[in-house]
Amino acid sequence: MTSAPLPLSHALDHSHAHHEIGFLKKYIFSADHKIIGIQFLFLGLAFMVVGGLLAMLVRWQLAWPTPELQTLHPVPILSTLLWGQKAADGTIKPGVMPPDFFTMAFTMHATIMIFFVIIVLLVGTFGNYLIPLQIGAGDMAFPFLNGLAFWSAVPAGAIMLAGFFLPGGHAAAGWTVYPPLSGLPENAGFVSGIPGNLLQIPGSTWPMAPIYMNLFFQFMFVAYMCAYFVKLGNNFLDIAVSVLLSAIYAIIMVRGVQHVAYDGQSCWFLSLFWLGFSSLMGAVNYLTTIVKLRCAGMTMFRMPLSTWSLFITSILVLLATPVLASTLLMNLLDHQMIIYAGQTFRLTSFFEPFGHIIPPNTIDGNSGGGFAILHQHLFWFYSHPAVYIMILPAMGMVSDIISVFARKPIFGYRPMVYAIAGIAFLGFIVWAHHMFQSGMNPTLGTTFAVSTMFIAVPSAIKTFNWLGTLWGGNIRFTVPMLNALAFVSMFVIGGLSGIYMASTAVDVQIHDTYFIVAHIHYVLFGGTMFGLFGAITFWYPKMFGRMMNPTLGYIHFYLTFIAFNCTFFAMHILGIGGMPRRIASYMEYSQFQHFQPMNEFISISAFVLGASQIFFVINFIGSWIWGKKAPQNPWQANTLEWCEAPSPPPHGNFTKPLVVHHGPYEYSSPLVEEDWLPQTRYVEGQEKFVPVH
Amino acid sequence: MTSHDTSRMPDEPHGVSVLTPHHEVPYFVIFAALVFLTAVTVAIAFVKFPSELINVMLALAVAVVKGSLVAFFFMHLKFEGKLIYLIFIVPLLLSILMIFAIIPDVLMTAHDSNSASLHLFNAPAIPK
Amino acid sequence: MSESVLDHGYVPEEHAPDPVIGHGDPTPPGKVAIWMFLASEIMFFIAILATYIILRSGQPELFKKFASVLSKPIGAINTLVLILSSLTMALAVDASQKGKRNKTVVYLLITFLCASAFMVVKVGIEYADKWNHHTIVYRDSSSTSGFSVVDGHFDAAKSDAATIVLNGAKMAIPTHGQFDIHLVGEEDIVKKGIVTANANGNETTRAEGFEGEISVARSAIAQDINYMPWKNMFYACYFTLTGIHGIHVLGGMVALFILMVQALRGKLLPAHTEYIGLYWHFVDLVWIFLFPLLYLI
Amino acid sequence: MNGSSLVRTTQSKRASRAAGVLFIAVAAALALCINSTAHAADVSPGWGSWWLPPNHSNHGGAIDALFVWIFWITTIAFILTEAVLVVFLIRYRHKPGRKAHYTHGNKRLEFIWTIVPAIILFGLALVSKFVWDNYRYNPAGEDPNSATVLVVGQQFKWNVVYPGPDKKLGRYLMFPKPTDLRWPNPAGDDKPYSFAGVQGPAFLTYDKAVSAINQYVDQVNPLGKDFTDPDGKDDDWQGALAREVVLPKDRPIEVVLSSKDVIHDFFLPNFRVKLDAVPGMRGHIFFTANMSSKEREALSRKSYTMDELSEALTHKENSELTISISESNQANGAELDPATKQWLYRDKDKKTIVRNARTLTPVIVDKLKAAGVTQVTAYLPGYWDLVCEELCGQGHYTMEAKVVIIDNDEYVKRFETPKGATHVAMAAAK
Ligand code: HEA
Ligand code: HEA
Ligand code: CUA
Ligand SMILES: [Cu+2]
Repeated sequence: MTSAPLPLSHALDHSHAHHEIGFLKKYIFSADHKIIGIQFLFLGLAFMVVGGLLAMLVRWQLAWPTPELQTLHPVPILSTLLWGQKAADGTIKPGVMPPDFFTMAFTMHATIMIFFVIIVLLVGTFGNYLIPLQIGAGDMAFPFLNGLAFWSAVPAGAIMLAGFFLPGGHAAAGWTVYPPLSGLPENAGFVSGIPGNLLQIPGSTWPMAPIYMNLFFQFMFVAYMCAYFVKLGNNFLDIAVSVLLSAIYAIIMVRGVQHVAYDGQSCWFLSLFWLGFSSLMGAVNYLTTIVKLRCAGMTMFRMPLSTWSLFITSILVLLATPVLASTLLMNLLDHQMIIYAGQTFRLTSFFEPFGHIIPPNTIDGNSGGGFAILHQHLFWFYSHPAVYIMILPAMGMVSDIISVFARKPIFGYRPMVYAIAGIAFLGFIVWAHHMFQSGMNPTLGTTFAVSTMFIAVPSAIKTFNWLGTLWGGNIRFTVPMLNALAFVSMFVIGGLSGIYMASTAVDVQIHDTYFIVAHIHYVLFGGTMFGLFGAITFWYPKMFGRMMNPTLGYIHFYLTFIAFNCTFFAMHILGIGGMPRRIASYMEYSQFQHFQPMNEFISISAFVLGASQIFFVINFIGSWIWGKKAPQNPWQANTLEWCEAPSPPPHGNFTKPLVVHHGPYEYSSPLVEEDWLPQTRYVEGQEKFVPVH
Repeated sequence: MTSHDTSRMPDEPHGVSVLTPHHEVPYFVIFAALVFLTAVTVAIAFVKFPSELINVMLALAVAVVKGSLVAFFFMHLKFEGKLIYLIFIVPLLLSILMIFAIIPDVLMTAHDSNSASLHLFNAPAIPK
Repeated sequence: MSESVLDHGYVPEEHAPDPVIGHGDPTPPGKVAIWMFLASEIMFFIAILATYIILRSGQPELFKKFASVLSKPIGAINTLVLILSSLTMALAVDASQKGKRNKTVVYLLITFLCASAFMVVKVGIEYADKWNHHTIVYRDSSSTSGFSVVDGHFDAAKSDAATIVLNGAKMAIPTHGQFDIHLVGEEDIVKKGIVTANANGNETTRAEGFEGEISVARSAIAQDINYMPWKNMFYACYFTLTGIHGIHVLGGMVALFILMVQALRGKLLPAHTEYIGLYWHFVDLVWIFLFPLLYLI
Repeated sequence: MNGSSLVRTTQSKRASRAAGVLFIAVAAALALCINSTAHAADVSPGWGSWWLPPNHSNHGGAIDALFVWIFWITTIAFILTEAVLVVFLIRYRHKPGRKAHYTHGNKRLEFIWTIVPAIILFGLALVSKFVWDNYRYNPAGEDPNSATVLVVGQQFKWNVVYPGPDKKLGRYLMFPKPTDLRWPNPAGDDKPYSFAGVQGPAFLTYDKAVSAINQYVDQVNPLGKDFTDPDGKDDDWQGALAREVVLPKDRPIEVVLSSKDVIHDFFLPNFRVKLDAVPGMRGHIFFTANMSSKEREALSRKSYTMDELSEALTHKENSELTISISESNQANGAELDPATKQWLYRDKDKKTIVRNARTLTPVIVDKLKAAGVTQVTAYLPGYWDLVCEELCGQGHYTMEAKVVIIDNDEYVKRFETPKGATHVAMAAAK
């Protein structure tokens, strides 16, 4: 594709364009898995602030749910900014949070936390960063595709954020988007847009800010492709063509999106399609890389557990995400209203039955005939495997961290691998445990209860193997280790509360109460988030070439750990008492009013929890600038990324071809004097000790 | 492996590309079989069997045969290793599982939904 | 020593090939990737197909009635077209692997043309036919109940701003029982309103029925609905399934086009052709299942 | 060993104390939890503390028992794992010069900790199945004597229909379509019925028909009743919108559940009953209540001194504390209003302070005190909450209803006696 260079472009090439493009391709449109991993890391952390602040709003409302209470404790900033009432003297009186805002807040809190924080951080960041490094590959199997995965996750985020600006507000049907609620066209009005701007489609409700944001990120999507296909940087013409192409694509795309996503709920659906594509590309890439690009001697059973768990997670992503895509597609179709021959009605009604009524008393004009809980089946067919997508990589990384800092081989490496596989397999056949009370066939309930109970068995194997790893160890309490230990202890609490719900009969009482909310956060925050904090602090030196500040790390850890337990443990009690989740005010029910003080306590703890994250942010950014230079292997770990790659690893990762001689966890081996033995180091007589993998 | 050459086709994996072995397949015979089976399945659709289930089963059976022909010969599945089989069998099993798990639910609720109003000109038998 | 299918056993270091691709498994990465992609495509289609199967098993009569409205011959022709395209695709892969440029181009071209033909038939004939197929309920003084329902095809030439002309059947709306415009099909009207066979097999004509050209004053229309996704559950499924399949065909056409252009420029891409081929056969395979499920049963 | 110095700086003395701090932290966290919420533990009578709300249904006992079983199993598992963790952390903390024990695992241990949880969980699953079946496939379902009610969820209220003396429900949730020639006539016959100026929505253009249907549903037939169904003729549905759910005590109850718009969830925390109300489906749940509202009132009925009363009213859960005034309070200044035959308290100016069965407020209490009343009997009203547990829109949190359990005789009299017959019975009683 080399065109005859024009003199001008030739000149450009040598003056500044070359360097400029070099930077672009190196840090922005990079196809290097490490840069992409770090890009995902920033994306996830940025969204975590958004999701966390939404959680703070949720907690604020729940602490002081009635207008009287909330006037005493008005929400900072928003109470005047959004809900303030102008008094006669011109001052603005703070208002209270409307219930629909609350509904939106927890819906978006969960959506952002799950799809844009946890999945992005676990699978996007660590999947990308660790896999090639840990298997001794130079990069992913398809580096270009890998970058594409990132550049389609970003527009997904942009569309998701756009929903906040739409007149009807963002999606407010819970993160589980159960139809018919999610299909209600209540905020799907055909409001005419702001005229006088080329980009604004007449009839679209989008204000300009999200349009610009979306335009920019859609532009980047094609610009990325151009950077590789049109060979951005070779000459002026190519740059011009690329820019033009990207701009045209961006305008067409944003206009299309504006048409389909006229309200928050449709933005929600559309954004998740995009993200689904991104996950899929990622998963295909990870799997192929692991199957195909392991270095010499790196057998499957010599891979670190992080890589193993990411491998199996990718299988889950590969097979579960498309199901979410199709159910969201049908949901989106149901959600569209259409005008035909002067008659307004719903486009399809996959999930709305005959004689369905749009509240309060409107018939929806479509035929009906759908099946409301079908969506639940399909949604949970994805989302239950998804909750394991959200914990397995953390489990893998925690295994690595624990083994490193206990200076001991992981206890029962193979059972650990089989347990991951077992969880993944069972994860596919338990989905209906979210639907015990949904009106589905009660016999089906029993079937799913049995499979759900059994998923605790591989989880137990993992838990006990972690304990086994600690047994007889030489434990170093570093920041990553503390976070990993918190993972183990908190996951046990979260997992055990799962057993209550797994029992169909007990679930009758606690389904959709705060008990579930407690469970969610013990596994997702107590489990995954601590795992992530551990992983980030563990691999930070490798990623950025700097050590993190341990003091700040300890402060962050202790504060988070205490505040976390104060926040979420009490929720079990509320749940057993019957307090419903997703409820703007429990004060409506006389029998839940006495929960107010406990809720207040929970909220204050939650604010402490939120504020503790500031230490993490300071540490993260500060260490990047001021941190001590990290050596290649600060933790004296065995795996390839520590032993063979400098910190940070160069493009192409390793400087020489690698040969692996044994498993990743040979700590305190009697064969060598030190308590660690890199995977690449061959020791005479190792066959006698190292299990034959 | 360590050097990174950006001039490569971007979607090409790192490392040497392995040439695919080439297979002799009687493509035209397979094609003829597919055409024949299409004719058969259309013909069957016009036949009235005592039970409709027979129609459905036959149509699906023919589709499975046709699908296998395409997969095994056109898609060269016949010549692939275990890995490829593993990759496509898992989703097939999962999909069967999915359908079988949801069907009892529908059967339970079918008599509950107002689908009975299909009997257009009779009073509908809507459950209470 | 090999414990799992994925496990290839120990590679002694001195024999370690460099760079190691797949540890003994000869499948190239691209093929592994494309098959994984297809695996996820299976899950994508199966979820919607499952919806179809499940909704169908809940209301079999409705689905059967409206499936019979689809034209079996056209569906069969489309099936053959896709099968032909699959054949030429396989041949194109073969030719490309053997390095035969001209053959590759020709086969790719035929494949591309077949795909275009498929889309033309699908959209231009079938979808257009459904778009023009209306069911209308309107006030009709000639009807015993004062209202008639007509089901037929829109005649654009004869219709104008004041009247709609349809070629089809009409009947009076019964005053008793449930009537639902979404659930009524041509078959019902013909059976109930036009002609029915008595026990002896003789045909008896009903007075209120009419078959032929019907013109309806637009002002008299109570509801007008065409055979699009909003007609009923069957058509919602039909359009969603065939629509998604159609999008896959279009995507395949783009890829075929690029391959063709590259081959024309003398750049044969045997591996890429094979992967696109796999995708293309998969699209064909999906249709092989959609055809009986939507048209035949 | 290039990195060892770094390891040392990141986990020095301070770090070796970490384990201790960690567990002090847990203890502190839990202690804080307990402290702050201690007073929430002492809630209204019969509520227990930090535990399941009291159960008043026959099948609920088994659920509670299973809950307790799981509670102990998980608590023991929890304590064991966390204790082992703590012990290991302390015991095997880093000591310079020590090398960790080198092992890759132990097959026998691995086997034990796979099989033991598996057995426990299998047992749980089995018990769970029996308890579940006893609830969902309750034999009460076949009991011809069971009291059936139809509960229809709607944003944001619960509608209750009683089947009347024939104990058979009519057909509901059938709404007019724009092509219907006739409006369903609420009189139940075939006579023409005019609404919005027409005989049926088909006479209107589509959009007008839709809005006419909306009005019709709103004003005439909110539950989409099929007026022609003979079973439904005697249904008590007119007052169905957002009313109390009244159910009999000690008699099998069948709740038929459905919804008009979105998914709701019918949850009776005190009866261990929960099921989604799904549009297009009919859910069936069976249970037997074993406490009536009267009995619940009696449980909470207490005599208060005025100071106790003021104190009690500061608790949120007592916000509905209701006064009971009767003859026995006469000594205390209660009077009988000759006009209404109601017991009440009056102040010095003969103005009424409070009548029997009214909710108490601090203002009333102050007035009573001023009037010289020293002892008052009060109780909490004996209804239970019906909670909507499924997110159903912005007003989800307001979607409550009251559940009242009455004795079966009374229930039969109120809901299962033909209307005429009640009059006859009442006349006879006079
Ligand atoms: C990372 C995420 C994650 C993980 C890992 C889990 C793990 C488990 N979950 Fe959880 N779950 C969620 C995230 C997760 N869940 C979310 C987000 C929801 C709510 C969705 C919504 O509605 O919004 C939910 C909801 C949910 C429900 C539905 C509740 C309801 O709505 O009514 C159920 C019911 O069965 C359930 C069960 C389980 C079980 C049995 C496990 C098991 O895997 C746990 C196994 C682990 C252990 C048991 C601990 C370790 C073992 C031992 C120490 C051995 C000894 C133990 C015994 C002998 C018992 N979960
Ligand atoms: C990974 C998933 C995840 C995470 C991490 C969290 C984190 C938190 N969640 Fe979330 N939550 C869910 C997933 C998650 N949640 C899900 C799936 C639901 C169900 C939703 C549904 O029903 O649909 C839910 C629902 C949910 C509810 C129930 C709402 C309801 O049903 O009524 C509540 C209420 O307390 C809550 C609270 C919190 C809090 C206080 C945090 C805190 O841990 C957050 C702390 C983090 C931060 C605050 C971010 C960091 C901030 C900064 C660095 C900036 C500085 C901040 C301040 C100055 C305050 N969550
Ligand atoms: Cu109804 Cu929540
Ligand atoms: Cu689950």
